[in-house]
Amino acid sequence: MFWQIDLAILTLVVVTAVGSLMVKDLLGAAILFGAYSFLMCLLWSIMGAVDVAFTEASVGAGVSSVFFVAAVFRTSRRTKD
Amino acid sequence: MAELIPTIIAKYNYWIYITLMMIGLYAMIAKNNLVKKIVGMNIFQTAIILFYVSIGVKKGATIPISAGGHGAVHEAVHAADYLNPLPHVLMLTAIVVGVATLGVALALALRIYSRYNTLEEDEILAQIRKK
Amino acid sequence: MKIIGLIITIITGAFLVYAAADFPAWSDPNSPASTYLSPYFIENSMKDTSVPNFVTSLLADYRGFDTMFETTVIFTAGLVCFILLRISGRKEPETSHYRHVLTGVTVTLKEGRKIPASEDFERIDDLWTPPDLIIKTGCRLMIPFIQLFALYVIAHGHSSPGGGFQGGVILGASIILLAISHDLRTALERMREKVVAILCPVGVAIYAGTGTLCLLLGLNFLDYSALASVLHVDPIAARSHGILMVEIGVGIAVMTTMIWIYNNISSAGKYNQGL
Amino acid sequence: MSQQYPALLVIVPLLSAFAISIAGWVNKRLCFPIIVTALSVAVYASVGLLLTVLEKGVVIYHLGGWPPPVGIAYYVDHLNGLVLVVVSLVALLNVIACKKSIEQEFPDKAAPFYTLYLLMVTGLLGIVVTGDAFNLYVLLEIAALTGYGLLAMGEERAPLSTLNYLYMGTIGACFYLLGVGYLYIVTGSLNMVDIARLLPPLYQSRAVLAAFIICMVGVWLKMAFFPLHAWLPNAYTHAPSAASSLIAPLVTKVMVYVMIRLILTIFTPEFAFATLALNNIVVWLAVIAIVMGAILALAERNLKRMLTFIIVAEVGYMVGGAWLGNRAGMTGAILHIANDALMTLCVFLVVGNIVYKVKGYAFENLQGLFRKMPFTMGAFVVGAMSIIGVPPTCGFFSKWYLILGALQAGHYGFMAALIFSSLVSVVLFFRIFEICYYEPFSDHHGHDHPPEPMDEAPPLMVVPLLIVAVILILVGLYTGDIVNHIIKFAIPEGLV
Repeated sequence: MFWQIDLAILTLVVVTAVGSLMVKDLLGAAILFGAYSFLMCLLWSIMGAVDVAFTEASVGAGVSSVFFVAAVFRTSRRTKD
Repeated sequence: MAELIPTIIAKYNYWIYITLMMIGLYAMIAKNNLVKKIVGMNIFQTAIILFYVSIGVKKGATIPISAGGHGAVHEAVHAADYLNPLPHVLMLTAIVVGVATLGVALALALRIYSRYNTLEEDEILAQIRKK
Repeated sequence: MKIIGLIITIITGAFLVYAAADFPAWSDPNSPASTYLSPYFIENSMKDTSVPNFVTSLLADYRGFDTMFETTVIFTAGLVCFILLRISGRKEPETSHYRHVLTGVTVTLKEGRKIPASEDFERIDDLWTPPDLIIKTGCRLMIPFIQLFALYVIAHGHSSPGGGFQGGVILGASIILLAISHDLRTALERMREKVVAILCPVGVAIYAGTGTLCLLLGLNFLDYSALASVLHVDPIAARSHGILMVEIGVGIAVMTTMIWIYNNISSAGKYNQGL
Repeated sequence: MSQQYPALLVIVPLLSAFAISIAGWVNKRLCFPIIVTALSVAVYASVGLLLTVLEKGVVIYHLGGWPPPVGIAYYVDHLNGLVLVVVSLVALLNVIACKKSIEQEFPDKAAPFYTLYLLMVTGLLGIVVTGDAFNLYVLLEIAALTGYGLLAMGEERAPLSTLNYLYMGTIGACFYLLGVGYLYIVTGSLNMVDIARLLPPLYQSRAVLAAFIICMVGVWLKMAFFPLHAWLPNAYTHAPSAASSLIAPLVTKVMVYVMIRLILTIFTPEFAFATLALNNIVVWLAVIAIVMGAILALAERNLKRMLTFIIVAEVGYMVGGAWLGNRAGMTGAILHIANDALMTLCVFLVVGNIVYKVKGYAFENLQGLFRKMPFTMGAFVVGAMSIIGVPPTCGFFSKWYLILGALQAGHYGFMAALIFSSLVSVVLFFRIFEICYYEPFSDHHGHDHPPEPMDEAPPLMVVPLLIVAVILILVGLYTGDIVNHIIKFAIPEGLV
């Protein structure tokens, strides 16, 4: 386990989290949220939690993102904040 | 000060989880868009999962799967060699609860959109007040 | 609201930072969490259940009761999405669009009229995108392998990462992929709503039913060693088989719920067209 | 069979929920018999369990055959034995009373509704019966998710208020989960009794303090304790009547139970009351909750919404009573869990009957109801008397213990708030009686316009309601027995 990789991913996680909340387009937010989940999954697999990482990869980064995109598609992409 | 820096570095996982949790909490309280709030809610939940997974980490240990596989029934297993599996199990549950909540929240958002034709909270409240 | 949110967030954050100072050091092998209970699971998992993946044995046996309710949570979510969104019946006739395959002419039919199924016409969504041969064929080729992998994940959860949840989600994702790459109607032909809605409780009921079977055989709820007399194996192998049974139940429930939620959300409950 | 009661209690409703869900696609007529049978079994099992506890003491059930702390265990003592009976009884009476209104409001979605209903009861029973801190979180989420589904099926505004509830409920549940994580990181265990055993040497640790406060805030969010109550009135007002008369009596009370369980079993009163000096602050918060709940209820012109603010005030009673830190206050709080569940059920069922017949619950819809629906209104009078705290009904006795506790603790503010809220309740309910007693004004003065004929709700709705009203009086009459045989043993010896 290299602490540099760990630290880089931790930073990226925070960046994508803030990004998905700041971006002024809900579709973009959904995609960035997918990226956030995927980075989380990487982080957990580095920490050795393989089952959790696997679940997060399939549930968080996979199906959750699809749900978000579907919901945004059925409503609107517009957002004020 | 010199003592403080090692503490900060030694627990940086905990600091990151607190940061993420604050981001999520802030978004849930302060954001105006309903879907943004849902994103915030998910970040909040994953932050707690990160906290739990951090509990399970153990120096010098490997992933919690017996190295010998099925054949190694009679080999002694040393607890110090493997990560703590309990937080992982708890967090599998938490992830699944998270996606379930997400599905319900999005369904509610869809219902709200079909009624008010917007996802902005202030616009919805304005429409309700106008009635 | 923003200022209130900021204040609440900062108070919470400061409080958590204050508390985190008393935690045991990160990745400390001597912390209470690593020394009190977890050695039991690591050292006895193979002896008690003959499952090398400690997470699986812990998930489905030692704390199997949590997992049963976790599956129930998933089922609940699917049901809530259904109950909130599904608009049943064909109350209002709607316009439908058909495309003549050879010429590309689009025909719009009003008031619920339909063209009888034929080779020449195919039904298309309101927001029509040109058919992309590469995506359609690529997904069609990939889906069987994805499903095969999902079954492997379920079956091999005993000795590698994976299990009912992950496999179930992947199985569900394969059908969702079909719905995205083709359209929702194609996916619904493969997996009808009624099938999904019945399989979902059946999946959870397999889990709870396995537990009840143990209860009926005279031991406590979810004590799989009771299955030894039915399966004609020793109690330890019976635990291993019991775990597999509940994993299959979990897989079915999770797969169908994912499809159910996707169908309802992507079509806003109308089931006529998806993404 | 009797040693399997704890499992049956949860498993029978759970399996029946799946059976109903399948039956909904095959034959819809099966749904109602299944749910009534399942809940009857739950009532039977919970009564049996309470009797066993009274006879032999604490019942411990090992799920999966693993002894705690390795596995999950059910842990039933006098406290949750009592709450279990209340929860299952309320659920059974409510589903019988609400059959007609469910069929009227959701003709084609009755089966999913019953499924969610039964899952919610499963979740609540599980929360009460479990002895594992993490298992409680999972069941909390089941109860919450089904609650969102049931509440959101109501009027036009229901989805929005439910989404707000969902945000708040998720924050609350996550805080609870975080608190459990803090406990896990310092003790390494998840079993409640085991944590209590491991905690005493760590009482000075900041992490334990944080765990306690975070768990408390999470639970308060879920039970709508005063500064965190904003989601409750809207969510409950716009809900369908069958859902609100299940959720309003049970969810907040079960959360109060969780709070008392956290104080009594996990953290022990020594830590919660002696080590921490938070008592006074929390009791004052409860005082504000009671006063604000009463005043806000006074401002409403709508029966159902008024009742939701009364719930906020009642939560203040129970939290304040539990945090007084003495035996009488705790007795009052536990007794009030049972009493308040029953009286809230009574008044919400009345609202359900009124909505069924009159199609509205604003004050102007209520005119002439005493003549139109005499039995319903008779039950309403009993329920209202109980909420006010008039002697033969049960509400009086729990208030009595709460006031006794306040006197012993020397907390006169809490006592004053209790009396103030009783007086406000008198105003609230007598105003409604007045509206209901008089006929609508006729436009033509001098002409006698014929009195409206009696138009009572169907017997299936009225009989359970009358049973609830009778139970309210019976519980009042037998309060002494309940306190001496059950609640006395639920409170640890250390608390005086």
